[in-house]
Amino acid sequence: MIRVSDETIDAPKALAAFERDMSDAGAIVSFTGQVRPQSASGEVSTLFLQAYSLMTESGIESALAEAQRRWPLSGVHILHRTGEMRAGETIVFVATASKHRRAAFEAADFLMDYLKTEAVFWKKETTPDGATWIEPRQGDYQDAARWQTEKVE
Amino acid sequence: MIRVSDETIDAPKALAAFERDMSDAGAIVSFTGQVRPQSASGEVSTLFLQAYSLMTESGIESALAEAQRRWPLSGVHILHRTGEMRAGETIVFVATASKHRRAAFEAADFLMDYLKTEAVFWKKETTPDGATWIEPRQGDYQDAARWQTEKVE
Amino acid sequence: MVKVIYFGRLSEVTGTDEEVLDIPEDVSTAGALRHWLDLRFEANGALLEPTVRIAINSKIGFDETSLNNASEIAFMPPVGGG
Amino acid sequence: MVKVIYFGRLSEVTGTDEEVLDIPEDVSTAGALRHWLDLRFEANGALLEPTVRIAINSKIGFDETSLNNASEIAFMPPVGGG
Repeated sequence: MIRVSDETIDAPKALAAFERDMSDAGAIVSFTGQVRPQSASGEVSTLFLQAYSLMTESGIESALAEAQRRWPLSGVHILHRTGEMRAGETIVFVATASKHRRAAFEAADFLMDYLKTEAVFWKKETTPDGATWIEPRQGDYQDAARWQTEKVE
Repeated sequence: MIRVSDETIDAPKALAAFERDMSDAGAIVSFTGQVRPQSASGEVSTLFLQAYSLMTESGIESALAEAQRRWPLSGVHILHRTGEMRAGETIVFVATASKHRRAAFEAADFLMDYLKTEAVFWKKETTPDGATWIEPRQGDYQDAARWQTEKVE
Repeated sequence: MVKVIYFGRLSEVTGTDEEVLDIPEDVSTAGALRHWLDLRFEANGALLEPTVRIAINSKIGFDETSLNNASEIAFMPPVGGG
Repeated sequence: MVKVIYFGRLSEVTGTDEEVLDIPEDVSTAGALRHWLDLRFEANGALLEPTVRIAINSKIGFDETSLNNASEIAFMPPVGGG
């Protein structure tokens, strides 16, 4: 399940629902990404995320299909926030379930790399210095590039 | 925080408490391991886990210290069940928090490898064929061995 | 009439998130539209940067892509994930 | 008097999870205790297997480790995680 919306994300509640559905899987990994109170440019009062709905969702769907091709997954749950958020609020929640814990870990890691580097989002950070659109960081691209060179079991 | 006990584990509730404490971290990874309804020897009616309290806990503490040495972690939460469990019940819950999502993923993965291969537990599975003590599997040792050879960033 | 959307920092260059435009007939490709709008907004090349991609009806286009049947055109600066 | 614990499948060999024992004076090392108990339970070597470790007061010992001051001794088959 993929949801991209400006609704608040309740990660523990999402995990509870996912675990109920996936009670046969054995291994469940979740990732919660929250707005950090500090960024390179100081204290963050708000983060604004903009999506281009159809393109953002179809991009995530492709990444999900790729994850399902690479790993034996029982299920995946992806929630992504858009709009304005404050420090501590959840931006993204990804949960993966598999019979194999290695598959659950690697698929969650892979999906997060996609969501943090290639997904169709634009990001504006407001600090005491004002509002700035954040451009992609080099480190993020390196994370995503891992999946092209690494041998995947 | 480490807890080894025969109390039921409510993973989403544990995640909620952990996320409240770690609201500055940015990246939170959780792993939930549940009793699988099927094993190599058939349908599992119960799984029984035995710990040797002091040794089990000090072993987990050492693994946690090692994880904290290797990765910049804001916090770690480990819950491990003992006693008798049924299919679908949670055996283990591990959550890690860090400013860096790579650190959170790798530390959770590392701790799970320890808990699933080296931790001081003995495991008895009851299937229609009767009760069997489960000996360590080769694949589990291979997972744990990754951390000796792999370059850790 | 075509809806044109400016994502991310481009909305600050153009002063608008989106607008509905009557595009002149001789502006018939995505590349021509870039130039026409860059002049119109006095954007000093911000809409011409090669890292700024254009989507036509939610599909990535190129400078030579025709605007025939375009109902929604988006100018997309580099995406950086969420 | 010493508490002796048999973990995992060893409890099926010995028929008990734990017991309190009066260990003879000449059984003064962990290795001697292995042999004495293996005979006592007619365990056919199950307590002698090198993969079965002995913990004395919650610390791993070796065959030559003395049982002086031992208040709790555990026989531990290979651990396999949870």
